[in-house]
Amino acid sequence: MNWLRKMLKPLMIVAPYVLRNSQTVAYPTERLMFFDRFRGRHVFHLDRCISCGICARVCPDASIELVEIEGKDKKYPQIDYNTCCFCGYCVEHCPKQALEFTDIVEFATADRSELVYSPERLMEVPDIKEILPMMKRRTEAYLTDKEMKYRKVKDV
Amino acid sequence: MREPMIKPDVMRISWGPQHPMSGQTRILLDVDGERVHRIIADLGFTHRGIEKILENRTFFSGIIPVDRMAMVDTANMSIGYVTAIEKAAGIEVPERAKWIRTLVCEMSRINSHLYAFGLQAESTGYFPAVFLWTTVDREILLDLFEELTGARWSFNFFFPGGVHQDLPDGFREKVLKAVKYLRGRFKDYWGAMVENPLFENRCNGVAILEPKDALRLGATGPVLRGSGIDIDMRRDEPYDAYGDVEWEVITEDACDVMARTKVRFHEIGQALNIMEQIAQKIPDGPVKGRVNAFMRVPEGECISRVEAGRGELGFHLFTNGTGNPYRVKINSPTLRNMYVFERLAELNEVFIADIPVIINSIDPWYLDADR
Amino acid sequence: MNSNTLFAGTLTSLVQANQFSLLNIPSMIIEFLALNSKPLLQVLLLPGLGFILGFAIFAVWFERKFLARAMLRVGPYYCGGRSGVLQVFADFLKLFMKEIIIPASIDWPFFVAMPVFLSTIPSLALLLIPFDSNWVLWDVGSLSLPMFFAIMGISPLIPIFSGWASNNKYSFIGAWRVAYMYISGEISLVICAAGVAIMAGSMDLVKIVEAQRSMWFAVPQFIGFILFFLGIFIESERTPFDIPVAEVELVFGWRTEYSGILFGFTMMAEYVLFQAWTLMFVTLYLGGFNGPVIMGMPTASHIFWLLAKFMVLVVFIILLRCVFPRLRMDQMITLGWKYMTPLALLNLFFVIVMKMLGGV
Amino acid sequence: MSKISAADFVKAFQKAHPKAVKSIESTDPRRANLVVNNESFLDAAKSLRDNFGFLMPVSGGAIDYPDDNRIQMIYYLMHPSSRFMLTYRVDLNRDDPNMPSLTPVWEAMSFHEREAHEMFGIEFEDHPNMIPLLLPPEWKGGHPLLKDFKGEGKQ
Repeated sequence: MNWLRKMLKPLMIVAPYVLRNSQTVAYPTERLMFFDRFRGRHVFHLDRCISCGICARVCPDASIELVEIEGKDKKYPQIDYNTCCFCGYCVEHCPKQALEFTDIVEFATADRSELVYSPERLMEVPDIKEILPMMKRRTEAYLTDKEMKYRKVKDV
Repeated sequence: MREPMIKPDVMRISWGPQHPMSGQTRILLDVDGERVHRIIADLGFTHRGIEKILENRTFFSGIIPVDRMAMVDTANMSIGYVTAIEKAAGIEVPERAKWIRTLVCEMSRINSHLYAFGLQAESTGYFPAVFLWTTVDREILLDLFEELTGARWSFNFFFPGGVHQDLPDGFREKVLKAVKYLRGRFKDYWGAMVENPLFENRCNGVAILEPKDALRLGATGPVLRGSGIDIDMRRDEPYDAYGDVEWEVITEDACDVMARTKVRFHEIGQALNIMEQIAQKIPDGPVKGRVNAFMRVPEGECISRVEAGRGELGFHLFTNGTGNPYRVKINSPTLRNMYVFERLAELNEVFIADIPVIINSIDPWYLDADR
Repeated sequence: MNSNTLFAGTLTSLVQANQFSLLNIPSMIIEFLALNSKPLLQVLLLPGLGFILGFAIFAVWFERKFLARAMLRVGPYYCGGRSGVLQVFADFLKLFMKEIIIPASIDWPFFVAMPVFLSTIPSLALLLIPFDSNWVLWDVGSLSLPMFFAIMGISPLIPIFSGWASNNKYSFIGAWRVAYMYISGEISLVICAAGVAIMAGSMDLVKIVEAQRSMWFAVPQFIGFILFFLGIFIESERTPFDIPVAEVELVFGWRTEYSGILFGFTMMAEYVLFQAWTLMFVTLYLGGFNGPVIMGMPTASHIFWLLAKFMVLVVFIILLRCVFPRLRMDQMITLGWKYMTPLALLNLFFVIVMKMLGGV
Repeated sequence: MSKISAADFVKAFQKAHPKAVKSIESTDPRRANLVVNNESFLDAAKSLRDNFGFLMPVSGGAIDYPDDNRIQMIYYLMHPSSRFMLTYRVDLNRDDPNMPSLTPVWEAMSFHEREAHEMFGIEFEDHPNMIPLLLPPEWKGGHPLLKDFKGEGKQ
């Protein structure tokens, strides 16, 4: 009988899971809120940049290159996302906070050359609704004593 | 790899690198029916030459490839390199930074052990449930990582001289909540998996590694502690705040696959204790000193040894006064354990069905073995 | 109706009488349908094509959705609304469209033929299952129980052949695992079924079911009940006995080389085997189609009861998939020869003693 | 196995093998460093295992000094009861690096010696299974961790 109880115990533990909530997010329709420190795509503030080049020097993958842009006589960073590893050194070492992180992670393309972001492209932050037209709401995870749950933060 | 000679009357199976359970390596098995006579590990499928890459990088940018040696156990990988640089350059780390590092390392260890635990369930054919449960529970830790460091996997969070950012507001409460939640979850793991009679059938008495063999073959980490030898770098060479928190080294005497699984299980419990203590009594203060990103380290050499999720990770750093290391020798835990795995078929009777169970009991991470 | 001819009708007699003309065809079809509505329903719907295909589709969907719950996920979600019903159809369609890769240096006629046999042979055995005393598609009278085991005895040969024909080391090991497993598992099942036949006093499945009207055989033959339940897992290669296709060990066992719709057939065969053995289990031990008559429709309620018992078992068996890990081959053989076969003989001995003492 | 501190070990080894030792020191209670002569390398290793209790091999690797024309092979050994680490080194000639294999002494050094063989070109005598570990079998690019390595196919 002890043996039978031992056989049944795992069944008794697993069976109630069938009635639990699923702990997944239906991604294109819902999107999680990322935390403030999340390292997504960069945004570049042209007015703050002093063209010091620290970002290019500190970049471990040599993804940042200073290039000239039209109408300006100084050089500004261009980021190659083919090799960028989102280590955060450029943002941390920037003396004027000209480079910052956004929470955009959906910038996959079919062509590798499109992943080289010029300073002008880095300055624009597209609306999330443009990237994910099917997205309906943004959710956020929170922990109860028994399980992780998701609640709606806002509709998009 | 040139294949070694094969004996007559045995069949050689090439197991991987395209195989559901092989990972990024190839294993050659000489089998006779179900019985495995010889295991040959063929490593190097993910060899990236990290030791050479580090020679050509500054100390700061070298942390990033080191982070990627074991994605699931990032913090414990980078802490080894960072500690080595700090020793070589004589950099002092603020007290609060040490505690934060210990916290992140332990969270990373839980993450790694949970993954190993899930794979152990998967490898015995305990197909879906426990692996997905561990995935869900790892999500909680990954969320904490994201909130603290900004990235979920290869957070490049430590640097010589501290950590990049301080704990955000309310982080300690979240850690305590996660600890409480995970403790509750482990009752289910214990009942559904470790005490499952069929799981016991598959794991008890399989791949026994006697303590003297474990020492002789150079096992490390949970494999060594599963053979009853209490060697743990966190206690033997305390780094960061491990000397200040209370915890104990877990050993099991059964020496088999189940012992290693149980070691991981109890180590998660110890890691939760450490997390709780840190969240309760972390000291105040700065989290980083002023360190130049292009620092130069005086000539010399030093060895740092840390306990990663898979075992002892050693960095032997040679410097020559420039901004790059002269040579970095990485003593990776998986390479050592893979040798143990190669020899297990000679020490025990091993069947084909045991191979995935044994592989996952030593919890290899081939990127860490190949470097 | 003569039990030897399935369809009654005037077609043969018309042809013989030379009265066949094109104008007669519509009336002949109507007549054929009217006279043969029951056998047609049986062939197309209940034990036949519709039930087998429908169950395979339902079981795949249900397994994915139900196990997903146990794994804290949702399962198929987008195809066919939240329930994801259409996902199965989409997957089958995808398998149809995929290229069938036939590796060089294999025995391709065998390789291609085997998956087709694989699902037809168990479905043949399934036709023997009585859904009511007069709703049996293939009525072979008192031979039905041995016939079932005879047909099912062929089915393990197919994996062995296909594993051999694949010319792959993993398939080869998987094929011999099938051989070991069926031999060590099926003998105890035959002995258990013999116990049931002795207790019922007949080998006719209908009579076996009718003999359980007062009490299910699960009660007097509890050992046989448990053994046959284990047998379902062994024979249909489900976890914890999915040793021949053990995914983490032998990529996909004897099915490794199959691709496209041939792989689809092997997947379907798994569910047909599972279906046939579970129905047999219900018939032998859980009173078959017995049950209270609902709304004065005996046939319909009998079919309902059989299917209801079947579905409860299916849910339970699918749930067990995520509870227990897989056994090792040597443990499986130990279980088969050291425990199941002696216990089955013990069960048979009890049955004979009961029968001689006139207990049943 | 009896416990021995790193400083005591240094004295004891110096006493036992005065001729073999090129330099021996212990800067840290958890570390000891020992450089021996090429000739007495194997005997000293056996002595370390049998008499001093270094039962636990950790790793092995090499470092290239092109300026001094030498390659230093380093074995990392651990004393399992007293928990200190010994780096056991030998200097090899860079033009013709060869040395006796320590795999017969510490079995687990097999992988590390194979790695050193392909990365530095060190020839290990009496190694039972000297095949490449990490590099592909058709590798023709030289020895990657030498300082003058330029990349595969480059001279």
